[in-house]
Amino acid sequence: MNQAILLLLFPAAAALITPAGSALSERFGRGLALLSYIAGIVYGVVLYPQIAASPASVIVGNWKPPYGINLFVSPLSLGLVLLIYCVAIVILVSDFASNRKRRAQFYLLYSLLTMASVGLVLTADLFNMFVFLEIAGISTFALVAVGREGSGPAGSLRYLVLAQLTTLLMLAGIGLVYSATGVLNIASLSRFAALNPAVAFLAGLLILLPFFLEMKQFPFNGWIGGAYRGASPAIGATMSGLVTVSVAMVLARLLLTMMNTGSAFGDATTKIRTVVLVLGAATVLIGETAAFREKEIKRVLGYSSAGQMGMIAIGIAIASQSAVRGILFLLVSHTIAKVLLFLVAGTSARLSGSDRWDEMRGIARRFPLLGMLFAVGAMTLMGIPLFSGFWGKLDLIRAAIASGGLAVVGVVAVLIATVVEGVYFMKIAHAFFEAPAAAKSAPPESTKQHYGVAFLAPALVLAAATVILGVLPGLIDPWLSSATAELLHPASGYAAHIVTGGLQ
Amino acid sequence: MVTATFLLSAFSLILVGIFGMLTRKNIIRILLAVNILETGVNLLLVSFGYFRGGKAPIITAPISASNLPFVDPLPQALVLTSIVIGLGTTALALAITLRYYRRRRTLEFEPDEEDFASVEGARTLMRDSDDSTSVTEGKDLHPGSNVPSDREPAGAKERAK
Amino acid sequence: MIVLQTIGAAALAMAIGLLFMGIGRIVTARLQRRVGPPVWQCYIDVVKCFSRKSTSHHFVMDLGSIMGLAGLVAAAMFMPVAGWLPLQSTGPLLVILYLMPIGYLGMAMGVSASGNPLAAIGIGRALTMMVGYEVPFAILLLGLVATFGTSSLVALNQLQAGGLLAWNAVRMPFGFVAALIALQAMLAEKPFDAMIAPAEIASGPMVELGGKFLGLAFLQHSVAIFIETGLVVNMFLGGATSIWIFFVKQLVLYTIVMAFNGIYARYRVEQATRFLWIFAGSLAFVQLVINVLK
Amino acid sequence: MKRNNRLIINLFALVVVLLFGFISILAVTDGRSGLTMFSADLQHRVSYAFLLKSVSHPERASNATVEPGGRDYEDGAANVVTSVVVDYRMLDTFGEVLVLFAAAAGVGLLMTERKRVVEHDASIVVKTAVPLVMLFAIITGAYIVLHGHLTPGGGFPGGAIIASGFILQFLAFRESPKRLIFKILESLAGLGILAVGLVGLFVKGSLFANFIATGTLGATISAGTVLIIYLLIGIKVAAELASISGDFIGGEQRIGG
Amino acid sequence: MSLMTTSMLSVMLAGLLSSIAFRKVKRLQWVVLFAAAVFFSYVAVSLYGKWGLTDSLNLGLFTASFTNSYIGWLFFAFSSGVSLIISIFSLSFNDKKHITGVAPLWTVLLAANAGIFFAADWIAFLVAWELMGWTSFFIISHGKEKSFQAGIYYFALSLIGTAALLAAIFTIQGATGTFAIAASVKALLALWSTKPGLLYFIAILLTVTFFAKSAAGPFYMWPAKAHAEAPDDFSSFLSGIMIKYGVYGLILAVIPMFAEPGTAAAAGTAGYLGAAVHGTPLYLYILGWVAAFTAVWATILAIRENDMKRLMAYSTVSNIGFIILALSVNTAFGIAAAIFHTFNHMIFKGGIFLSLASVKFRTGEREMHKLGGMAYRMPIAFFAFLLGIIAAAGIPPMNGFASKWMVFQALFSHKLLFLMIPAFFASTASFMYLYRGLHSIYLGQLSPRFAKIKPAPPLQSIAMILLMVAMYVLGGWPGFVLQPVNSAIANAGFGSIQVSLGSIVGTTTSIHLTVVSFVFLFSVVGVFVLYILGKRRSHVEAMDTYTAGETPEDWGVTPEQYHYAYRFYEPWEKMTDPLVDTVSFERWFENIRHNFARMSRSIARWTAMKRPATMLAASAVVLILILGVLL
Repeated sequence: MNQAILLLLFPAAAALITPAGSALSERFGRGLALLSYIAGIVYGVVLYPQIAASPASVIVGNWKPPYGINLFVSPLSLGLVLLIYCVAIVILVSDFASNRKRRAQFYLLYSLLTMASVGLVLTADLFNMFVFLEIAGISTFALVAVGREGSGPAGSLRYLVLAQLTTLLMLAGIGLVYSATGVLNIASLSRFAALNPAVAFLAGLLILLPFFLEMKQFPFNGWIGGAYRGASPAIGATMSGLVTVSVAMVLARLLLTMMNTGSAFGDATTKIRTVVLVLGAATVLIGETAAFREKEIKRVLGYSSAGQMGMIAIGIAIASQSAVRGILFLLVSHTIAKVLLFLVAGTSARLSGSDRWDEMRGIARRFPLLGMLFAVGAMTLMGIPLFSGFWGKLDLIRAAIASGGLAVVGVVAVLIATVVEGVYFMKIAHAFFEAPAAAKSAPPESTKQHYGVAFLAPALVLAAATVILGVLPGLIDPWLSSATAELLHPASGYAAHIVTGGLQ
Repeated sequence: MVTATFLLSAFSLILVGIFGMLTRKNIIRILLAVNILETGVNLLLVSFGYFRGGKAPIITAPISASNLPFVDPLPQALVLTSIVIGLGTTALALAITLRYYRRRRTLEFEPDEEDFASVEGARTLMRDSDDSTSVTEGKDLHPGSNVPSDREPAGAKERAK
Repeated sequence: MIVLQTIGAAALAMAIGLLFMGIGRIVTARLQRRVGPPVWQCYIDVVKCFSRKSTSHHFVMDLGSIMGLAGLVAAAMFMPVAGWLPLQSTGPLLVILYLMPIGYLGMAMGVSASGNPLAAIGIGRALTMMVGYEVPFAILLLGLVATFGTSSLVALNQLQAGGLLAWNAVRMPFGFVAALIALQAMLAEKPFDAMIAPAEIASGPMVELGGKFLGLAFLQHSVAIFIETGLVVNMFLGGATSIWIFFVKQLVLYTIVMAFNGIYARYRVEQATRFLWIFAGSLAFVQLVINVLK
Repeated sequence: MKRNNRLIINLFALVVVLLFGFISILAVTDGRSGLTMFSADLQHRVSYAFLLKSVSHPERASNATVEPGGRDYEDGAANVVTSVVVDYRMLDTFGEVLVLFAAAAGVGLLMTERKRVVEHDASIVVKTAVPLVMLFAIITGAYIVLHGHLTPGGGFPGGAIIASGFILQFLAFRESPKRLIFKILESLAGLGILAVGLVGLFVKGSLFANFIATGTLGATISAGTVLIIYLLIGIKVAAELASISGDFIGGEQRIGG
Repeated sequence: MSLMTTSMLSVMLAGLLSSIAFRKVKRLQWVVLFAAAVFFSYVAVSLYGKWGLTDSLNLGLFTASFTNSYIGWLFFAFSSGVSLIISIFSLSFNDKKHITGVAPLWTVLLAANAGIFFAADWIAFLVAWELMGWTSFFIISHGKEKSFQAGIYYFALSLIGTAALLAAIFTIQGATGTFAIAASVKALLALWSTKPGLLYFIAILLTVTFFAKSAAGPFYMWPAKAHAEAPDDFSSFLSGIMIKYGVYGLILAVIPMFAEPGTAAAAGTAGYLGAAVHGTPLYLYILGWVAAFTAVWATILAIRENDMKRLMAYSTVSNIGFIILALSVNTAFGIAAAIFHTFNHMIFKGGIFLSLASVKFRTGEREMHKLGGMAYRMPIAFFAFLLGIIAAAGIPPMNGFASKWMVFQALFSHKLLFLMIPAFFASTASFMYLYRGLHSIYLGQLSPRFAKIKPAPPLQSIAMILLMVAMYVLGGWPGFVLQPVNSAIANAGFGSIQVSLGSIVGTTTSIHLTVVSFVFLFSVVGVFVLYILGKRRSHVEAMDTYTAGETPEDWGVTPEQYHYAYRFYEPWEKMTDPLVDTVSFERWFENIRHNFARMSRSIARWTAMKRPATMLAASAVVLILILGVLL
C-alpha cells in the first residue's frame, strides 16, 4: 500500500520538472501543474475503494513507525486530498481567465503549495508536519507578494512575520514533546503515558499556534487584512479555500486524535480544548464584525472565512459525534462556497475595475449569472436551507447545545454571526443586483476574456456542487460517518493502524 | 541529562528574538529578530538532545546497548532541517522586502492609506461622528505614514529606469 | 309586526330626540335671558329641510348621509327602553357602542365628500374628541362588567331594580360623574363642542349640508341624543319601569347637559381630550379599581 | 509624546517576553529545580534504535554491537546524524529540499529582471584571487558533500560552500550568472532525488528505501543511497543558492572602467 | 410522497424554472405565479378532511416530515385563497410600466408558505421558515436602494428570529429528544414540574422568533418600512399573510406549552403549574401586555403617518396586537377569536392594500396629501377601501366586528379588565387613522392632475370585489369560518366554543350577527326611503358652493390647497410628540447597528497597524499560558 505516497509526489514532480521544462516553453508550468493534479485525482479515485475497505499507513524508507516517518491514508484524509486537488484545478483554470501570462515559477509554487497541503492532510509525524507547514508558508508568502503591486509585499510581510513567530514556537513545542517522550509520531503520542500537565499544556499550545494562525483564529489573524488585499483573487481563494481544508484537518487530527485523554497530553487536553473553544467563539464574532463594515470584497471574504474557521474550531473543541460531523460538512461546503465567491469577486472586480463592492453596483444587471452565483455562494455561507452550509451549521449548533457548558457561548457566537453574516452578504448581493446609477461599462474584449468559459465553467460546477449537497446532504453521509469515527476513536482506528508494537 | 546553561541561553535567545519581533518597526530588524529566535529554537532543540558526556554521534569505535557515549542524533537532524528552512525563509523575506522597498521607498511597516480608506476615515474612529470619510485624515492622524503618497509612483518610476 | 315595531322605535327615538333638542334650545335661551323658540321648532326645521331643494357634489355624499342616520337607527334598535326592545335581544352594550360609530363614519364620509376643508377640519376634531370620551366610557363599561359580570343593558336594568339605593349612580358615584362628563362630550355640547365651533369653522361638519342632507343630520343628532342619554339612564339611573319615567330621566340628564352647555366656554381639542382623559378617565379608573377590589 | 509611546510599547513587550520566559521555565521545571525531570533518557527515545541501527531488527538492540568495519547494517552511515537525515527521516529532508526550492523559485518570481549600475570595477587583487579561492571552495564543498555519511557535513553545507564560490565569481567578474544552467541543474538534481526514492518504492516497496547494499560501515563508498542522495542534494543546493544570489545581484551594465 | 410534498416541490421547481425560462417575457412568470396559487387552492380543497395525513422527506442527515393538521390546513387554505385573489390582482398590476421580476421568488414563497403550515417536525418548519425569510427579503428589496434599506431591516430582524428559532429547536430536542412538533410540545408539558426554567427559556426564544416575524412588541417598526417599500401588490401579501406566520407559530408551539392542567390532562401530561393571573399563566399575561402595548403604540404612530402604505402597515401591527392579546388569554374562546381575527385581517387588510395598490397603479403617489378625490374616479377601489376600513375598525356589519367582539369577550372571560383599556383605546383610535386614509385618498378635493385617470382595470376590480363579498358574508354569517375553527381547536385539544352559523355565545352576552347586519340593512333601506321622500337634490361641482360660485383660481387658490389632508390631526400630533420622541425602539436598534459598524471599523484598523500584529498575539499566548499553567 506504500504506493499511496504517489498522491504526494505528483505535484512535487511537476514542481521539480517545471524550471527545466520552462526553458522549453513558458506555458509548460501551467499544463504540467494541471496534469499532475488530474493524475492525483485519478489515482485517488482509483485508490479510494481499497482505502475505504482498510485505511493504510504508508511508511517511508521501510522504517516502521514510530522510527520512520509515515503517512496515514484513510477515507477522511483521502477524501480531503481529492477535495484539495479539485479545488486546485478549479482555481488554476479560473485564474487562467484572469492572467494568461504568469511566470513559470507561479505554477511551480502553486504546485508546491498544493503538495504541502496534501502532505499536511496525510502526514502522521509532528516534525514532518512542521516541514510541510513551512513549504506551504513559503510558497504562500511568495504568491501573495506577487499579487497587487503596492500592497502585495506589505501584506505578505505582515503574514510572514506572524507565521514565522508561530511556526518557530511550534518547533520549540515539538522539541519539548520529543524531549519529554522521545517520539515524534502522532499515533504513538496518542497512546503515550500522560506527561506532567504543565509541560503538556505548554507543548500542546505551542504546537497548535501555527494552526491557529492559518485558521485565522482571533489574536493571530492580524494578517488577514493585508494579505487578502495584496493577494490576487486566485491566491485568496487558495488561502481560504484550499489551505484551510488541510489546516482544519490537522487541527482536528491534533486536537481529537493526538490530544485525547489517555494520550501524552492526557491531563492538559480539556484545558487546551477550552482554549480552542474560547478562541473560536471570539474569532467568529470578531471575523464577522470586521467583515460587516468592510468595503473591499476580497477582505470581506477573508474576514468571513475567519468567522467560518472559528465555527469549525468550536466544533472541534466540542468534539462530539455530531459536532465533528457538522464541522466536516461545514468544511466541505465552506471550501466550495468560498472558492466560488472568490472567483465571482475576482471576475466582477475585473469587470467593474474596482475592488470595492460598493463600486460594483448593478454588475449583476449586466451579467445576471454572476449575481446568481454570488447569491448561491453567500447563502451557502450564511447557512440557508437548500444550500449546503445549512446542514453543517445545524449539526454544529445541535451538538453545541447538547454538550452545554461553555459550548453555549459558542452557540451564541455562531447565532450572532449568522445574523451579521446575513446582513453584509445580502448588502453585497443586493448591491450587485441594484439598478446602477451610472453604469460604467467595461471594454467588451476584456469582458470576453474575463467572463468566458474559463470562469463560468468552474464557477457553475461549484455552484451546482453546493446546491446538490444542500438538497441531498445524505450523499456524503457515509464518508462523514467514517471520517468522524476515525477522528473520534483514535485508539481503535488510527493508532492501531499505525503503531504496531514498537516503542511506546 | 540536559544542562541548565544550554537551556537558559536558548531561552534567552528566544526571548530576545520575540522581543525584537514585538517592538521593532524596521523590516530588516524584524527579520534579524526572526533569525535570532530561530537560532534560539535550534539551540533549544540541540540542548534537548544533549546528554552530559555525550559525544557527537559518529561511530568510530564499537558501540552497544551497554556503552552508548553519544548524544541524541535526532534533534541535530531536526536542527539541520530547520536551519535550511530558516535560510530559505530569510532569503524569500529579503526578496519581498526589496520589492516592498522599491514600491514604498521605506523599510518600515506603515499603515497604508488604503487601510484607512477602507476603515472610512480615522476621524470616525476617534470621535463618533458619522461616516464622513477621507483618506487624508487617516494619514494625518498617523504620523508613522508620513511618506507623501505622491512619492510612491515616482519612486517606482525611478527604479524602473 | 317586527317591522312595525322597529319603525315605531326609530320614529320614537327621532321624536324624543327632536323634542329634547327643542327643550335644550329653550333652556339655553333662558340661561341667556332670552325667550327662545317654541318646543316644536325642531320638528318644523326638519320638515322644512326635507322640503327644500338641496345640492350634493357626489353620490358618496348622499350615501354618507344615509349611512350616518342608518347606523344610529340600527343602534337604537338595541337600546332597551324601560325593558322594552323592538327586537329580541339582550341589549348588548358592545354592539351599541360599535354600531354608533358607523353613523359617525357615514356622516364624516358624507361631509368630507363635500370637499369643504372646514368640514374635514371638523371631522378631524370630532374623531380626536371621540377618542377622548370613548376611553372613559369604555372604562365605565368595564367597571360594570367587573361588578355584574355582564354587559347587557337589560340585565343591568334588572340588577338595579329596587329603589334609589340600588342605582349604580349611588353605588358607584365616581363612575356616574365620569359618565356625565363623557355624556357632555358625546353630545358635543360646550365645553366639548370644538368640532361644531360655529363661529370658528362654520359649524364644521354641517357647513356644506343643505336641504334634506341637513335634515338627515338633524335626525341623526336627535337619535344620538336619544341613545346616549338612554345609555346613561340604563347604566346608572336604574333604567325604568315605564317608558315615561325613562323619558323623564333622559330629559333630566339632557337638561343638565344643556345647562352646563349654557355656562361654559369652549375647550381646544387637545385640551378637551386631555381633560376627558385626566378627569373622566381617572374617575372611571378609580371606579373600576374599586369595583374590582369589591 | 511619540517617544514615550514607543517606550510604553517596549516596556510592555519586555513584560510580555519576561512573563513568557518565566511561565515556560516554570512549566518545564514544574516549579522544582533541575530541568531534567521531564526529559526521557536515551533508551526511551527513538534515536536509541537509530544509534544501534536496530529499527527493523529490534532484537539486535539488546545484545549486538555496532562497530566500524561491520557489514550490512540496516543503514551504513557512520555518521548517525546523516543516517537520520538522509535515511531514517528522508521525507523531512526531501521536504527541506523542496523548501529551498520554493524559496529559490519565490525569489526568482519576485526579483524581476533589472539592471544595476556599477561605477567601479573590482580591483586586480580580487580578480586574481577569486579563481583560486573559487577552485578551493568547490573542492572543499565536494569533499564535504562526499564525506557527509562519515564526518560532519553533507549535502547542505557542501552545496553552500560551492555556491559561495560562484557568488565570489559573480562579485569579482560582474558577469550575470547563467541562470538557465542553474535552473536545469536544480531541476535535474531534484528529479534525481525523486528518482532514487521511486526506485526504492518500486524495488523495495517503499519510497526512499535503501535499495543498494549498505557496505562496510566507515568506508567511503558505503551507506548505499545515502551517498547518492547527498551528492544530488549538494548539486541542487549549490545551484539553488547560486541562482538565488544571482537573482539578487541581477544583471548589470557597466559604466567606464 | 403525498400531495403535500409533491405540490410544494413542484411549485418550488416551477418557480425556479420560470425564473430561468421566462427571463425575457416576465408576464409569463406572473402567469406561473397565478397557476401556482390556483394549484395550492386545489390542494387545499382536496386535502380537506384528511387530517393527520403525514408525509416525510428523507434528507440524509435529517428528515423533514409534514402533516395535515386541522389548524394548519385552515391557515393554509385561507392563505392560499387570499394569495389566489392577490395573484389575480397581480396579473393586471404588473403591466409594462409596473412590472417587477419578483414573480418566481414569490412562487417559491408560496411553496414555503405551504411548508410552514404543513410542517410536522421542527426541521421542516425551520427549512420552510428560512426559505420564506430570504425569498421575501429579495422580493421586498426588489433592486431598489430605498427598498433595500427597508428590506435589510426586515431581513436582519427575521435573521434574529431565525437564530432564536435554531437555538430553541435544539434546546427542545435536547430536552425532549424528538424533533416532532406536537410530540415535543407534549413532552415539554410534562417538564413543568421538574425544570420550569428551561421551559421559560424555550418559550422566550420561540416568542422572540414569532414576535420578530409578526412585528409584535419591540419589533413593531419593520412593517412600516417593508410594507411601504415592497412592490405594491406584494404589500398586501406581506401584510395579509406573511405577518401571520408568527401567530401560527404561537398557536403551534407557545400557547400549548401553557395548557392548563385540565386540557393537558386530556393529553395525559401534567400541564402548566406556575403562577397565573386570573387563570392566565403569568408569562402569557406579560405577553398580553406586550401585545396591548403593540396595539396602542402602533395606533398612535399610524395616526401620525402621512404615507398611506406606512399608515396601513401600522394598522396591521395594531391588529396583530389584538390577535396576540386574544391568544394570551389562553382559553378556547380566545384562541378561536385570535384565529378568526387572523383570517378576517387577511381578508380586509388584503382588500385595503389591493385598493391602495390600484390607486398607486393609476396615480403613482403614496403621500396621501397629494391624492384626494379618488372615489370619484375609482369607485371599486373606493368601496374596497371603505368596507375594508369598516371591517378594520371593527364596526358591524363587516367581519372585523365579529372577531373584535370575540376578542373582548375572551378578555372578559378571564376578567382581564385592565388589559382591555388599551384594547378599547386602540380600537377607538383606529377610527382616526382609518378615516384619515379614507378622506385624504378617496374623498376631499380631486386634484386636477388626476382629473383624467381611469378606474381600476377589470382584473384588479374582480379581485377587490371578491374580497368585499368575503368581508360582508363573514360579517353576517361568521359560522362559515368559526365552525371549522371551532372543530379545529377542538381537534388540537384546546377545547371548544359554542357557535352557530350566525351567532356566537360569548361570556358576558351572546350575539346574533345575522340579526345585526340585517337590522343595519333595514335601517339603511328605511332611511333611504326617507331620503327619497325629501325633495330631489341637484348635482353641483365641488368647488362651486363654498366658494360662492367664484372661480378660486382667480384668487390663486388651487384644489390642492383646498384638500385639507397634510397634517390632518395636528392636535393629536401636538399631544403625542413628547411620547414619540422618548419611546423609540427604532433608535435603539439603529444605535446597535451604528456601534457595530464602529466596532468593525476599529477591528479592521487593528489589522492595519504600524507593526505586524505580533504584540497582541504574543500577549494572548502569554495570557493563555498563565491561565493554563498556573490554574
